[in-house]
Order: sequence, then C-alpha cells, then structure tokens
Amino acid sequence: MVSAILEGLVKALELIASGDPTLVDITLRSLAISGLATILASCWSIPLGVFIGLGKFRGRSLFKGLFNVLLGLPTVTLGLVLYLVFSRSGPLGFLQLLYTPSVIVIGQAILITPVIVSFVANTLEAVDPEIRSLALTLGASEVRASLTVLNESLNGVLLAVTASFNRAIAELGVALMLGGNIRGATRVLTTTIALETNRGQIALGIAMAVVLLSIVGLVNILVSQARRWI
Amino acid sequence: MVSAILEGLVKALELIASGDPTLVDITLRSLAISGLATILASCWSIPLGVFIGLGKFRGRSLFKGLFNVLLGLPTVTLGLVLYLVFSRSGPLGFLQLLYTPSVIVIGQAILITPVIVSFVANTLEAVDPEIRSLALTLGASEVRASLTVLNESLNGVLLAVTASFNRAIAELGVALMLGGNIRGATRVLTTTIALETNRGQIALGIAMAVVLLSIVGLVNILVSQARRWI
Amino acid sequence: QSMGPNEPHNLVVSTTTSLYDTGVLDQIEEAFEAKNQIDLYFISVGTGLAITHAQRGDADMILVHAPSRELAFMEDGYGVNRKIIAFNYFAIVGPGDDPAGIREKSPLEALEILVGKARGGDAIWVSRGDDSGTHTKEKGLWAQAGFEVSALREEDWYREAGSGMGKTLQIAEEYEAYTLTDMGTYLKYSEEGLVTLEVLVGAGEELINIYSAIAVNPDSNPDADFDAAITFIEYLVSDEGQTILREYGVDIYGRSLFNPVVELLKTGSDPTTAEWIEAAGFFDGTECPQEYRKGEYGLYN
Amino acid sequence: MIELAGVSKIYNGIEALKNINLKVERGEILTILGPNGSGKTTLLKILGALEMPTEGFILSNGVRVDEGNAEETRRTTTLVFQRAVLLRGTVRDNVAYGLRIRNLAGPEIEKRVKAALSLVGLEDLADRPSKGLSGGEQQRCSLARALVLECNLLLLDEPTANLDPESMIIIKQVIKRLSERGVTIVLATHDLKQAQELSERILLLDGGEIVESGRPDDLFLGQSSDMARFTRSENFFSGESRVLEGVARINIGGGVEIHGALSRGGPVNIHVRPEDIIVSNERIVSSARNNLLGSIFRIEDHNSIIRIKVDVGVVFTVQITRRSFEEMGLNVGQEVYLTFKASSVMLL
Amino acid sequence: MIELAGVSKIYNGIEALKNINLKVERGEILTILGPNGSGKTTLLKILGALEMPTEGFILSNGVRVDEGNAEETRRTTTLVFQRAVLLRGTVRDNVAYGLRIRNLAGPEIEKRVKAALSLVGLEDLADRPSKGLSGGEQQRCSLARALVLECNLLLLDEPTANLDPESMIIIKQVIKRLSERGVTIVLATHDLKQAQELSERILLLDGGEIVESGRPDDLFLGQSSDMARFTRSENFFSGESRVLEGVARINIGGGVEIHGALSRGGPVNIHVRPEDIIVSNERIVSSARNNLLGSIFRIEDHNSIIRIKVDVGVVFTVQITRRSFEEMGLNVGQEVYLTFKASSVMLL
Ligand SMILES: Nc1ncnc2c1ncn2[C@@H]1O[C@H](COP(=O)(O)OP(=O)(O)OP(=O)(O)O)[C@@H](O)[C@H]1O
Ligand SMILES: Nc1ncnc2c1ncn2[C@@H]1O[C@H](COP(=O)(O)OP(=O)(O)OP(=O)(O)O)[C@@H](O)[C@H]1O
Ligand SMILES: [Mg+2]
Ligand SMILES: [Mg+2]
Repeated sequence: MVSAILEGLVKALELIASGDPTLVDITLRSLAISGLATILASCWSIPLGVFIGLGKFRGRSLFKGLFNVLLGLPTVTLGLVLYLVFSRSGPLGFLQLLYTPSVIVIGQAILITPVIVSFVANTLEAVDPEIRSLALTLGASEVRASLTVLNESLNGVLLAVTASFNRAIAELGVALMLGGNIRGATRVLTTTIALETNRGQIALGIAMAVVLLSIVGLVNILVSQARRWI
Repeated sequence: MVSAILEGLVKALELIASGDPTLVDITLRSLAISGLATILASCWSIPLGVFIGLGKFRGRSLFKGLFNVLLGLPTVTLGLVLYLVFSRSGPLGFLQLLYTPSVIVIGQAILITPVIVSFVANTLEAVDPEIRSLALTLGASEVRASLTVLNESLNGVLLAVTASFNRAIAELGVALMLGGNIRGATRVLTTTIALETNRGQIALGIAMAVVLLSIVGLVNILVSQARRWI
Repeated sequence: QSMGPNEPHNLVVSTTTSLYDTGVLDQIEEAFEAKNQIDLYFISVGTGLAITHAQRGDADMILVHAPSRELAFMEDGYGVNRKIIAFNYFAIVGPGDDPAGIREKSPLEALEILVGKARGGDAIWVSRGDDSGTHTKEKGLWAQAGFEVSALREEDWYREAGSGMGKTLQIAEEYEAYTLTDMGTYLKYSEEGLVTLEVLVGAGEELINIYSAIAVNPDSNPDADFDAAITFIEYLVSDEGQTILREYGVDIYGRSLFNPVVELLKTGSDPTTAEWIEAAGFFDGTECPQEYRKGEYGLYN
Repeated sequence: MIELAGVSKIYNGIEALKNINLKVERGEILTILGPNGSGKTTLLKILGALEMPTEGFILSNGVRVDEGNAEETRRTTTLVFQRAVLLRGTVRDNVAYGLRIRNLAGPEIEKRVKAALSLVGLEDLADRPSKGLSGGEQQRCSLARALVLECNLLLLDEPTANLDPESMIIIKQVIKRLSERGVTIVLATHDLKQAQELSERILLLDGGEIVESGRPDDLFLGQSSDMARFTRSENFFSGESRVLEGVARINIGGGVEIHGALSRGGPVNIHVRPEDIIVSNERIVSSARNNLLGSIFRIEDHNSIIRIKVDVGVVFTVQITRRSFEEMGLNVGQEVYLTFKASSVMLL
Repeated sequence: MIELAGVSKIYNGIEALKNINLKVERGEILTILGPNGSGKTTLLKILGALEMPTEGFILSNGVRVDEGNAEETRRTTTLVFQRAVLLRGTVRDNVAYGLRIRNLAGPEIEKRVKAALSLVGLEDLADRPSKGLSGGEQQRCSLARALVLECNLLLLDEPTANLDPESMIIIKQVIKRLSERGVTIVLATHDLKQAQELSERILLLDGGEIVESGRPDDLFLGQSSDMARFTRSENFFSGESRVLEGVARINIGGGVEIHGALSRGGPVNIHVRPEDIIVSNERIVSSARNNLLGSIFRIEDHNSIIRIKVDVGVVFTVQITRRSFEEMGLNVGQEVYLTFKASSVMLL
C-alpha cells in the first residue's frame, strides 16, 4: 500500500512535467492567496510583535500569553467563526466576500497572526537590549530604534514570516470553510488534497501534496537566498 | 447571527460547569495525546535542533531548509501517508495501531517535529556564540556546552515546545486520518469540533473550541509559571 | 448577487459530501455551464452544514439525501420546490467471510442477525455517527428493525466513526466490521483497492437512497438566486441531466452509480421501485407538497 | 549645559546612584572616577537620557528632560558604551548609522565616515563585517560611530580600555581637540594617568555618591583619604599586625615593620600620607616611632612640591617642598631616612 | 608545557596569525603585547584549544592537540575572555559552573566559590543575577570563574581592563601568587606598566607575527624600534615638516622645532631614541643640529641606567648611565641642554 506513495510521487512528476492547466491554476491560486495573507498579516503582526517584544507596558506578558494561546486555535474553528461573520446573514455579509479568494486571504492572515506575533516578540526579546539603547544614543527615534532591533534579528523575523507562509499554505480549515473549495474559483492545494483523499484518489492526493511541498520548498529557498542580499 | 458565537460561549460554560462526562473524556484524551506527542517529539527534536543550530557540518543549511519546508506539510497529507504506513496492508500494519490513540500520538509527534527543530535551531543560532566557547574553556564537553547554550535560550526552547503542543492539540488531519474520530476511543477535541460543525451544530462546535482554547491557555500559563522556577 | 444579465451568475449549491465525492457533479457542471450563463459553485459539506448554509443564505440550493430532514427544512420555511433527481441503494458491506452470516438476507433481517452475532463477539458494526444522510438512513433502519439506537450506541460492538463515508469504510475495513454505505463511495473505494469489504446486502426497499434538490425559499432569503436555482433543478431533471446521472461511472465501474428517476416515476416502467421511492421519498404522496412549491416552473408536470 | 538635581537611580532594589547634584559646563572635560559598581556607567546613561532617574531630575540647557523630550536631548548627545555594541553589517555601516538616521546626503555621509574612520585608524577595515573585529577594533569602531555625529555632549564610558598605546594617545588628542572646539565631554575611566592629564574636573564616585570633586592636581596631589583609598597609588600597605603594649607592629613585607597607633591585630590595610613623612640625611632621634632607611629611585617635580619615591624594602612616596628639597640636595640613588609617627599610620 | 609550531590562523581570508613558533614553560608569566588586531586574542584562543590552527600544530605536554583530544587540554587550561561573557543565573552560579561540570561535591563547590569570590571582592554580590552587573563586576566575575578551577595553564585576555585600581592590584597579586605555585600564565594586555612589572617574558605581536620577544627590561629599556613604535611612550612626536636645503624642520608644538635628516614634508610622526640624546649643563657647540634647553622634572633610577624627563616645551626622555648622572650632579628643577643629531630623528 505504500506503493500508493510512490505512485503519488510518479504522478506528481507527471503532472508537473505536463504542466497540467488545472494544477497550474490551483497552485498559482494557493501561492497568491497564502502569499497575500502572509504579506497582509506581516503588516500588522510584525509591528505588534515589536510592540510586545520591546514594549514595557503593564500586561505585556498577558498579551504575549494570549497570542501564544491563539497559536492553538484550530483552523476549523477559525473557519467557522469567520464563516459566521462573513455569511450573508452575518455582520459582514453585505461585503459578499464568502466563497471568494479574498476572504481566504483574510482568514489565513488572521490564522497566522499569532504565529508571527509570538515569534517576532520572542526573537526581539532575545536581542541584546543594548542594541536599542545604542540606536537611541545615536539619535534614533523610538520607532527607528525598534526597526534597528528588528534588523538585528532579521533571521528570526524572516523565519517567523516564512513559517507563517508555510502554515498558511498548508492549512485546510479556513480555505474549506470560507472558500468552499469551489472548482475554478477558490480551490487551493490543500482543499484539493482533502478532496482527492476523500474521493479515494490517494495517489492524486499525494501528488498534490508533493506539489505543495515543492512550492513551499521553492519559496523557502528563494527567501533564504533573498536574505543573503539584505 | 453572530449570536451563534455567543450561544457557543454560553454552551461552553454550561458544558464545563456541568462537568459533562463525554466532554471530560474527550478533553482528557486530547490533553494526553497531544501532551505525549509533545514530549515524544521533544525527545528527538530538541537534540536535532541543537545539532542543526550549533553544528558545523556540510549541508547544515540544506538540512535546516528541509525542516522549514516540512513546516508546510499539510496535516491531511501527513495523516494520509501515515495511514498508508499503519493500515493493515501497510508495512507497519502488523502493529495494529491504526485507530488507536497511540498512533495519533506518533502522528502528531511527527507533525510537530519540524516546528521544534526549526525553532530550536534558530533560537540557538541567535545565542552569543561566545557562550559555547566559554563553556568549553571552563572544561565542558561538547555535549555539555550545547546544553549550556540551550539553557541560555530556555525561553526560546520553551516557546518552541509550547507552540508545538498548541499546534498538536489544534491539528485535525492526523487525528482524523489516523484516529478516525471513533467515539469513546479516538475522539479528540478537534475531531469533535469538525464533526459538530459538519453536523451544522455550530454552537456546539464553538463551545468545544472554547474548551480547547481554555485548555491551551491553561497549559501555557502553567508552563510559563513553571518557567519561573527554572 | 446582483449581476448584469449577460454576466454569469454564481449559483451556490451546497451538496452532501458523498454525492460530490463521486465526481458526477463535475460532469454535470461542465455540461450545464456550457449551456447556461450560470457559474455553478458546489460547496461540499455534511448534510447538517449544507442545510445551515441554506438557512443562513449562503447557498441558493441544496443537494441532499435525507428525506426526513428535507421535510423539516421546507417546513421551517427555508426550502421550496423539492425535486427528486436520482436514486440508488445503500448497501450493508462487511468482510468477505461474513462472520455474521448476513449475505443476501433482507436488510432488516440482516441487521437482526448481526446484532445477535455482534453481541456474541463475532461481529462489529461501524456507524458513521455524523448525522449525514447515510447516518440518518442507518438510524431509520435500526428503528425499523426494532432497535433503539441510543441503546445500541452504548454497546461495545457498535462503533461510531463520526467521519465521512470514505473514512468510515476504512475504519470498517481495519476492524473487519460491517457498515452501511452509499454505493458511490463504496464503488470508488473498492475500485481503488482501499477496501476489500464486500456488498452483503445491496438491495431492498429499506435501502433505497433518494437524492433530491431543493431551492432556497426566496421569502426566507431574498438575495438567493432563485431563478438560477430553478434553472439548475430543471436541468437536473431534464433528459440531458438524467442521462449524465445514469451514465456516470459506467466506464469505470461497469455499472451506473445513480439511477435516473424522472422517467421511472413518470412512466411507471418499474412500479415496484416507484412504489419504494414514493414510500421513502414522498411526502403526502408527492415529491413536494403544494405549500412548498413556488412559482410556475412546470417542475411538477 | 547639563545639570542633575537630586538624582537617584534604583535598579531592582539596587541603589546605583544616590542624590547626585552636578552641573556640567559647556566645553569642559569632566572625568568620573570610582570603584567598580560605584555608578559611573549609570551616571553616564542618565546624562545621555538613556535612563530616567528614579528620583530627581535632569536639566538639559535649562529644560527638564523626561520620557517625552528625551529624544531631543539624545540627538545632541551621544554615549560610547563601556562594552562596544556593534550592529550587523560592516564597520562602515556602523559608523554611518547615526548619519543615516539624520538623513544626511550620501556623499556627505561618505566623507564624514571616512574622516571618522581614519581618526581612529580603522580606514583599512571599513568594509569588514563588524562581527569578526578584535576587541580594540570594536572599541575604535564604536568610538568612530559616536565621533562622526559631532554632538555637543560626548559621553565616554572607559573609551580607552582595550586600546593599544597608539590609539590611546590618538583618542586623548581627539578628546582634547573636541573640547577646545566647545564640545562638552564627560568620561568614566580607570586610567588615573589619563584622568589626571586630560580632565579639567574630576568626580570621585563611591557607592553611588559623589565623595570627592575638584581639579585633578588638587585631588591627586593633596590627596584626600577618599581619593587615596581609591587610587591605592601611594603608601598603601597590607600586612600582619601584632599588638604589643598598645602599639601595633605591622609587617608589610620586604623586611619592613611599621609601628602604628592601632589596636587591631591580624591582617590589616594601612595608609601613610606622603605629607606626613619626614626625609632626612641623618637618622633623626625623636618620639616618632618609625624610622626607615632607603634609597631614592625617583624624583618628580610638581612645581612647588616634589614627590620622591624611596625604596626601603617596600616603596614609600614622600612629598616635600621644593625648598627643603633644594636645601637637602637630594638626588636619585641617594640614601635617606624616612621618619613618621605611629599616629600617622591610618587603618583603612 | 605548551608549544606552538608554525601556527597560522586564517578567518575568512583574514590572516590573524602567521607562522607562530612559541614554547611556554611551566610556571612562567608570559605577556603578549601588540596593537589592536595583531592576533593576541587569536593566539590565546589557540593556546586554550578553543580554535584550531589553520596551519601548524600545538603540542600540549608533548601531545599534539586536535579536535579529538582538545577537550582534555581544555580541562586543565582556561581562558578569561577579553569581553566578559556571563551565563544566566547569579554570580555564584557562574563561578560554580566549571566545578559543577567537574562533578565536585556541593560543600567543596561552595567553599571554593566563596574563596574565589572573596579573592576578586565580589562576595557581597554572590546572589546578584549576572545580567545587571557593572562592567568591572562582570570582569571580576569572569576572573573568579576561571580562578576557581585551579587550572595549570591560565590564559588571560586583558584581565585588568575595566577594573578599578584596587582590583587591578589584587589581580596582579593573584597572578604572581599563582605563578609561584607553578601555574603557567599567558596574558594579553595593553597595560605596559603591568607587563613590565608582572611578566618574565614579553612577546610583541604585530600583524599576526612575533616581532620581538624577551625579558621586560630588555624590551622596555633597550627599546628596539618595534617596541618603541608600539609603546609610543617616549620621544614620539607629530608635527608639520618643511624641507629646506635637504633638512626637514619639524614643528612639534610647544614652540619646539626639530631638524631631521628627512626629505618628507607635511605632517610626519617622528621618534628620537632616549639613548641618542646627550645631556649637558652648558650648550654644546658641535655638528649636531638639535640643541634644546629645558628643565628636568623627573628622574628615575633603573640601577645602572637613569632616565630623565626634560621639559623643553614638549617632554623629552633621555637615558644616561648612572656614572654620567653622578658626574654631572643632575637634579630635578635643574636646567639642561639636550643635543642630538638630525640623523637621530627617525620617521615612523
Ligand atoms: N572570527 C573572526 N572573523 C574574522 N576576523 C577575525 C575573527 N577574529 C579575529 N579576526 C581578525 O583577526 C585579527 C586578529 O584579531 P585578534 O582578536 O586576535 O586581535 P587582538 O590582538 O586580540 O586585538 P585587540 O587588542 O583589539 O583585542 C583582527 O584583524 C581581527 O579583525
Ligand atoms: N540593569 C541593572 N540591573 C541591576 N543592577 C544594575 C543594573 N545596572 C547597574 N546595576 C548595579 O548598579 C551599580 C552601579 O553600576 P554601574 O554600571 O553604574 O557601575 P560602574 O561605576 O560603571 O562600574 P564599573 O567600573 O564596573 O563599570 C552596580 O552595583 C551594578 O551592579
Ligand atoms: Mg561602568
Ligand atoms: Mg583581543
């Protein structure tokens, strides 16, 4: 039965080699959705992580704990809650975003927010606190000093961001509940994998997973190359 | 209609207050499975993380990249692959572990391995390299020196471990594919949430999610308290 | 959705997983979209969630196979214009050596024997346990056979998978157990070599599985694309739709997965089956009682 | 230009500074001396508006500094840390940091960075990554990074630690030159020679308090006991004391026994002020209990005062007036007697 | 006891050490001097088996050290880093670390830690978390952490930087005492006085090479040009040179112009060896082009040699024999003429 795995590998190669248009479509959609979600989430999560990691306010550890806990939010639940919010009879139903790629972007962005926040905060805490003082004494504003600290721990921040991308592209619950796995519209790699698996098309499911992992691998390699240039 | 969420919260409180035996059963099982998985995974992942984080061998960055990529392994796929391995006709079928809690423990342990490895490796890389030299010059063996570095970055390591526990207890794919969500045997919090959601029992699904998050919160608080004593 | 007349409409169809997973809807979608300016959006979920979607206005119609719940859905004012589109049979499957000895028995008799054997430790039953159409059917069967499901649940041999059909089959396979399955999923899994369970009881009135389409009531949800829903239902019961349903899977499985129903009910070509369908899937002698019909679409002529 | 009023600083219950009152004038070079942990670094951090006092306040050009306006103060003030902290990137990146923040034009930055690097002798290392630098190179990089900013107030925390002699001289010259140009400089150091040569005013901290303050010569020559205790430079001895008939006989090594009016036995630390010792060519017969013979091996001219180092087995420093020095015709290599009273022996 | 043969060390293309041959004997105190970046730290790291040479090898008690047996060497050797690195936990935890590793019994650890802490004067801070320590306290903690191990080979990288004068004296005493007990000590420092007082042998590194090596007095008094250039201690001047008729006239400040046999104009650094200057009571008429009048303000006796500092506007150091010193009857405050040839002016 492990032959199914091998079969899946072979099939994956075939699919990739043949440039199967459905596969290309789904893959590009996955990339676009999770990439956007990662960018979107970074926009608010990195500043938030910096705030929590470097700030000196009351309740900081509580705040940090909260995001740690949110790491444990199951994707189905998040999918469900957001479904209720974006459903036509929900508070944001008027936006008519349900079953569109946009809402998956939003959902995944929310999903990965605690990942980025937690890890950025933690990475920053590990940076020599003197770095911040140094930046300040050289005339940096508080914000600029935070950016400097961030820059010192760029490796950690990049890891947080790529890990969150990996998490986003690999998650199923949100994509399924909010996107609905609609063929040609919101079908992404994970929903396809789940579908094929449910359909008993195990080799195909594995093939898609191989594609997914290749994509993730490629993105990670690109990022780590880009890192060298920073 | 966000009232469903409120309803879920109320229901969660009711369920918790009433000490519903099924709920207690499922919750304890979730805790035990994911807790064991975390402990198990830590046993091999922390040393591996140390090895990758501090080692100076060829292909280190490749190795590290691999684990980063594995962060992006969808749980369904992992579940599927392991299903093929543990199913009766699979290579480990003779163990008769499929649809038992043990196999979920194994599956989740594998799932979170890259989480721990990646983050431990990264945390260790961020530690002042002089710490290792210091330990060596004070007479520490290579292993002892690595432990000292680990100890210096205990915060990061603990975060990696709790994050991986959070991930394990929140994941669905492995629990469903390997455990089968069998009532009274392998049903855990996430599979229950998915079941109730699919049944359209939204409030109940949310209630279970609230329970899950409370558990995660509790565990995280306990760990961070314990951290003070180290 | 308010779209211009020439732009394609999105028609959101919440469908039960076991139907969607057969793949038949993909083929129907292609054929239908080629003819209509309507873009079909199939959302494949559990029966309960499919109904929730429709209730909350997130689907324009549903495809399900749980007549009792369909009636409740319409009674609550959420659905109208129900139309039976196809049928097939559930099957009781089990290990080839059939330790309980139920092969070829009638469904209810088979269940009775099975309980006896199971209580003696010779058989295991795996229930889907997820309130799906199949699960609803199973519960009905137990009741018909004179058992209280709530009591059976507590017995050791009665296992609840709480999962989809495919997973349930896999669990049954692992336990060498019996289970109730829809034909489409079973054939797929069997064909793929994922299960070696055999059909032991595969026909009989009690096992009939009726698929129907219900449009969302525009009174409950004015935004629902009612016209498009009716267009699609009409297509499903059209000759073309029925043909696709009949022919789907023949090339793969050597037999059809679904039986067309329109012809059968209209012409009375197979009175026994028609009778079974009416008994299991009609309410007050009709697919859709008058009060749950809306508009003049000639669906019920 | 900057003033501290009643400043205290407490870190987790540790009182690093206690009630400091201090005024630093434009263009002066103020040196802070003090034992380890006496609060020098803390004082500099407060002057640099990097830490806020727990009590009291700072006035910068008459304006009270608080969290809100600290940034302004920091724009015209810079602190070189005791322990060099370098940012990622090259030496050049590090030195350019403060200028980039100030949005200077590229060529201007380049010019100033180059000048600063050549000042500290790091021009060849400009493109080296900061991580592999040697200790002194790090220190010089961090000095250059501060100098390039041309701030009004330059705070230096042990700027010459880890520097080689040449760099040390250069940095001293740079400090002098900056001060002449009106830059105010406050520096903490353990290099007493540097403190004496460089500064216009010295502050001696101990236990977070200012225990002494004044011009270098006043502090170093007319040594107060605080200063003397701190510098340990002259006539400090450790030894075993035996008390016999109310007089302590203290063996301070080198075959020398000193008589002191002390009642403590066992190990003691003692001090004799250079001013309290009488030098003579002949042995003096008097009530003074200590009478030691030794040879002069160094003579230092401090205008009206002459300081002589005499080796009697251990080295004593003696301070006499130029007049007696000339009258006695003392010179190196000459044998002399040192005489002092038991009551001049102070216990530390 | 430890020997380096043909050792080179290259970091990312940077040659930190070049072909070092060195033998360190049991119980000796060897001081390494050298400008920043000359390889002192690198040499210590190699002696401590923390870094392996890129080329050449180390013999520890005759056994070649490699990755495999480095741990053994490290058990009996310890290095105090130039930049103190402290572990989490308290000062006490830090000092106990090495003993814990060696699985010593609890009471034994406690006893030794206490002794080590009181040696460096940190007994009161034993339970302080290591993170909040002042610079000097960190340095002392890291010294105590090494001393407590009682290793055979103690490597110290600028052990007295950041220390206050009292601690500095204590550490010097500790080093002396350890050496008497047979501990081998190699230390890198920029404190020339300390090097001169403490060490039995000095090594001068420059650009990764040993450029000078010998007993302190030989190096400091009979200064070789390498040593002189490094220490910059005496008769080093910077000034503007104008070349007129083949002779450079160099204005070195203080109203002093020196004539040198140089052909370089513009800013120059020059050096005159103290041995090359003649002292006289009367003005000497001779071919020597430099003739300066000044007054003696310090005289130092170094047995057969006397060193005199004369202020002629700038300070010159002159070295003469005891005999001429006595014959001339020189003394502080006295006016003398300094005479030296243009060819004695060396360009750096
Ligand atoms: N890890 C490293 N990577 C790159 N270059 C290094 C590294 N360590 C040292 N170097 C370089 O090697 C040379 C010698 O460095 P080393 O630290 O031994 O000097 P040092 O004599 O101790 O200087 P200092 O007096 O400043 O402490 C320097 O040029 C330094 O920049
Ligand atoms: N962040 C901190 N947390 C706790 N204690 C601190 C902190 N910073 C300084 N201290 C303590 O305050 C006192 C003064 O420290 P400070 O660094 O100002 O001393 P210093 O005079 O600079 O000493 P050194 O000569 O060793 O550099 C010390 O006892 C030190 O341990
Ligand atoms: Mg300090
Ligand atoms: Mg060094």
